[in-house]
Amino acid sequence: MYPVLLLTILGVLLALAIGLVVRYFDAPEDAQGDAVRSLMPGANCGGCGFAGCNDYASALLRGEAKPGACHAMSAENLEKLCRLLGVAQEAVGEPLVAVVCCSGDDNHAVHRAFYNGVNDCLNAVLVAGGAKGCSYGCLGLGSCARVCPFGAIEIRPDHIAKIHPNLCRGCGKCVSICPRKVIKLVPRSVPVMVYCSSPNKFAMKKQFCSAACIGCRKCQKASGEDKIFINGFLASVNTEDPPDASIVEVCPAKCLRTICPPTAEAAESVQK
Amino acid sequence: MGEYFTLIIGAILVHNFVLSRILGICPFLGVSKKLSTALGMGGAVIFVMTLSGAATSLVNHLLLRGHGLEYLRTIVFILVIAALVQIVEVLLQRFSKPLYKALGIYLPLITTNCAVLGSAIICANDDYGIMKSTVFCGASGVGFALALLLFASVREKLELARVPKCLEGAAIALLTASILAMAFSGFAGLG
Amino acid sequence: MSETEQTVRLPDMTHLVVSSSPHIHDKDDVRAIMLKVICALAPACLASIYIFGIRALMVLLVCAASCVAFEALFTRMQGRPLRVNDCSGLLTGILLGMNLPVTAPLWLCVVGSLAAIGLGKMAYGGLGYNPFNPALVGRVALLIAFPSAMTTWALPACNPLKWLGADAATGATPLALLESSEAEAAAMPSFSALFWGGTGGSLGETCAAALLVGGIALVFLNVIRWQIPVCLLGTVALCTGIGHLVHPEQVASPLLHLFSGGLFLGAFFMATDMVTTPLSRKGAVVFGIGCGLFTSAIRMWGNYPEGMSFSILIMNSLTPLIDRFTARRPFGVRDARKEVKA
Amino acid sequence: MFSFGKFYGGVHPDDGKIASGSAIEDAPLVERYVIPLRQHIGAPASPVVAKGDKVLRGQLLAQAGGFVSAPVHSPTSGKIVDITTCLGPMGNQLPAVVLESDGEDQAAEPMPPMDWHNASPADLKKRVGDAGLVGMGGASFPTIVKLSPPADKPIDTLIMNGVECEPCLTADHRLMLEHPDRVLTGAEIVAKILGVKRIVIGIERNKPDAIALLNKLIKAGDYKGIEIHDLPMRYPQGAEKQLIFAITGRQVPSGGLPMDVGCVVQNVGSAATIAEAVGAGKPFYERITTVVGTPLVRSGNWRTRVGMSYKDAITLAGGVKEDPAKVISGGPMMGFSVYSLDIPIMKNTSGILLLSASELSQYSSGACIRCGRCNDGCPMSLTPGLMSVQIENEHYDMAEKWHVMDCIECGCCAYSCPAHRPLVQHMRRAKSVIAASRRAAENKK
Repeated sequence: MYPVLLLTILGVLLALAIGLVVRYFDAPEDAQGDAVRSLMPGANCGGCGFAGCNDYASALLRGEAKPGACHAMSAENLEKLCRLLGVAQEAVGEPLVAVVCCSGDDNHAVHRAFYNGVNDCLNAVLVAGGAKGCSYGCLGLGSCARVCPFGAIEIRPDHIAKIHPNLCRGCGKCVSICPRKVIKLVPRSVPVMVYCSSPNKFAMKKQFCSAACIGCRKCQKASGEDKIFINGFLASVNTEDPPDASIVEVCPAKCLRTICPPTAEAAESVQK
Repeated sequence: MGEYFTLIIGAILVHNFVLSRILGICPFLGVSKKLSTALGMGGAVIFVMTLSGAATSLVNHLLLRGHGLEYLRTIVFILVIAALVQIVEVLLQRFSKPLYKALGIYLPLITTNCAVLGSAIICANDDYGIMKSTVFCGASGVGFALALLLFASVREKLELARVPKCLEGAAIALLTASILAMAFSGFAGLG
Repeated sequence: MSETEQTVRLPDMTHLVVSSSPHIHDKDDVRAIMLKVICALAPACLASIYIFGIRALMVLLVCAASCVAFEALFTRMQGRPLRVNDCSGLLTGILLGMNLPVTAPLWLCVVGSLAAIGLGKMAYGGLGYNPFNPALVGRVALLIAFPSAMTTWALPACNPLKWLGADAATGATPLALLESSEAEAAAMPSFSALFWGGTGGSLGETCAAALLVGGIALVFLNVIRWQIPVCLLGTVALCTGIGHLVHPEQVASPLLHLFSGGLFLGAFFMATDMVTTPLSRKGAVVFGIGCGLFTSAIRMWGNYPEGMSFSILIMNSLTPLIDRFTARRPFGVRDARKEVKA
Repeated sequence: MFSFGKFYGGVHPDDGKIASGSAIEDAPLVERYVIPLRQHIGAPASPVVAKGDKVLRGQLLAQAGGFVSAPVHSPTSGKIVDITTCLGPMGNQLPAVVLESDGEDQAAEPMPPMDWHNASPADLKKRVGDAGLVGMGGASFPTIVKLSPPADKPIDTLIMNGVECEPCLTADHRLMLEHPDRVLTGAEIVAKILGVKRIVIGIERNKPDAIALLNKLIKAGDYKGIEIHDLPMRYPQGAEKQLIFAITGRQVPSGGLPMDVGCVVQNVGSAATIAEAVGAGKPFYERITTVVGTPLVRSGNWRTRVGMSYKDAITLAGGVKEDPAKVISGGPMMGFSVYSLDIPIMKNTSGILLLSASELSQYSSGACIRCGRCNDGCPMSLTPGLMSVQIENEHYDMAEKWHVMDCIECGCCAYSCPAHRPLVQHMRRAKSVIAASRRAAENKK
């Protein structure tokens, strides 16, 4: 009997002590903040313009940011977030995808010199501006792949970055790190892109890369003035009013290509 | 004086709780990624251990021993320590938000930290007085903090190492801890 | 004009290398540094082979070969480029061999190499990333796992003291003799025996003279920093000296401590391993003093007769902290300490 | 610690000054000059000529595009065939004027010669600006900016940099030997502009002939108050901050400029050009360039016009005996390796260096073995090895705390690194990333 009594009394006493401390010293809880934070994707990609998910969540709570700035958040979580914050769900911009606008892999592009140094694009551009012939081409040393929070970028063995559209969430981290500025963010609805970023003259381009856009205007003639722009020797797709995917066949340089490989869904719709 | 000196050296170096007695490994591995959190955790452990050492030996001497209830020791000690940690947690949350955040889930872990309970039981087993128990537990806490500090500084360096994929994370941490434990075994006989 | 132009040969620009400055380089590389250390160890190796006979060579060879083999194996397993030719694995093997008794079974050498290279080095990603001295990891692992094999000392087969015309030597190491309760002054080897290597012990423990020659050579070759050995030896001498003055019957004279038990091997070749010791010279001083303190403490009060390897490992673990608190003040910066700590 | 000629760190590379015995030769005219409009730090110069214009030697091609900028003059007479861009030594595209020489080398009306003893400092300064002077040591900072210290930063010492610690280069050495009068006069003009009494010329001891010659001239009594300091041979003795410390014992504060400690440093080449600009009214369109390297048939020093391509310069040197493995604009420690010979010689091109395959050193991605040699070599007392590991792991904040921004990219660390790590490249990357993030932070404000 005595041991039971002792344990009970001890338990009650300690519980009382805890209760008292909590009563007098407890810190206010932050339920909404925790809930908002739990909805964040946690990739800390910085695509929202804030320093990581936590920072964005704090900005949301302070009312300084709007839901929808985060591209990596799933639609379901976004809806929850809007409900939580008590704001009407705004029309969120169309999902984006990043595209490496360069076709200059080792089979097509010329290297001007052997680069000896740190294997990273950011380092390579510091040495004579990078050893790849075309100064607008992808260096293929993988700064973007290392920075991608979603593992969507593959560095091909022939030294060019390839973004897998189904993994990319359009956070834009690769866009800001790329020293050659060859990665562009485009709406997912755009079916084709010009895989070349060099505004150089025809002769100079051909000297360095056999897959460069030569500004032949065939695509523009085939699709119309407003769907494809030609700027000097470089064609670019009008992302607001893009041409459809069949246009790729007219490009003689094969640098106008589709972004997404035909997905299962698209294949199904074709079958129907 | 000499007795206490031996006790303290013994608890810190020779029978270091983490590296020699292998107690309290969870927080040791969990909170040792950064030096700053390791320092905070070390401080918290020293505090909790000293406090619980005093409290449990008090309970041991006043409540249990006189009444032939030594067999209740483990459960009573757990009760006392759990309550103590709860109180510390609440106080920390109130008075030191950054430390509370840094410790995160590890503070409740101290509750079930075998190092805390272990030190209390060692004191009871070896029949230490209240003063001696408090000193012993405090020194054990210091030993824990020291191991944590050393380990954290090594792990900060490991962050930059190219550890093979299969050993990343806890594996390499345990390997490092084992080497550290081997090094500490050299102190055998010192205290 | 056109004639001269034809004779002028312009460089072929298609095979140029571009790299960051500087474009010239000091001749020393990692391999050269490791080879220098190995060469500095050579006198001690030769001395131990002379003292202990051909089996010492066997131990050294097995350790060296298995360390190199394990390094190659683990590098392969990790799918990284093979860098065995930087000779760091070879050096680890020789150092490990120097830390073993001549009677060590050969399988023990292989196990020690596995611990040294596998646990101490390759688990962290290889040379440059290991926080602990690999050879010492191997030695301490063996010491704990196989204490009897590691502390069975053979009598020197060939005693250099013979041709020095001195007394014969003893089997057990002088420090082990000290630890044993019946340590008598009569059983203790003479100072010259310690210095020239007439005592029992592991391969690198006996001939202090050869180690000293190698160590000093390393200092002059600018391979190691003099701060570490000097501070280490100084601290040990000081601590054991004070101990000897206070308790002459318990603590042996500092000279005996200095020239026995691999203190020289540790001070010149193990505690100076670049990878695992502090970067700055100030840090090296702290490191040396710390090693000295721990070594003296273990020797004077601990169970183990020898504290060198333990203390170096402990100081290895302190190295990141020492680096942090001995950061240098950059040129033109008023108080760097505060900023770096912050 | 404060004795003369000592600075922390430094290395002793082979000096390789094989061209130090070759006298300066005038480079013959070539057919085509490509004159970059940004040969300096700051805003590009804006062209005042148009395609098709005929220009004369020394005629203004482009005027300064701001305060931190410098005008550009025509190197010879001829016709402007294009205004376009050209490749610079750092691999960047620079705006440029292409000039086709008519072979007559007709001089334009020079600026009126001035007697510097009587001219006012303001006029002298204006002349220095008009002549398009930029620092000839490498950084190519417009000289006029250096000569306009703010009023709250009094200058008491003018240091002339004749150290030329960069291995292989001999342009300044030859200049001091062949035109010591211009160097000394230029120094006095600069001192007059700045109102400075103390002039010190720092020369490394591997040029005893130049030291003796200048000392003789000073002793002869024409140039009063100029001191010569012979400095021990150690790279980077000629780096601005190290030179100031070696001569005056003052430490330029972190992130500061020499004027913060009352010093102005000028290259001896700049001094000679200033002397000509003032005394003869000749604008800055030619300089002395060392073309050197074992693959060359004949290394030497040439007085080259700005805009001459590297190809022409190598032709001057008789072409190559073997194919080089590296072509470097500048010296081996701080120069930029280039991949094209179409790059023009600019106002700051002190040398063109060719390295053969056997002299080539390769960088590797091996781990830092923490030997501490980079620490010992760093003249700024940084810890390049630790920083490079942090930078590899993109911990730029740590690198910043360790003062990576104070790195002068002298190359001592990478030179002495036994693991052949590309330390300077790591530092440059960290500096560019940190500078970009600082700019971004400022823009946010």
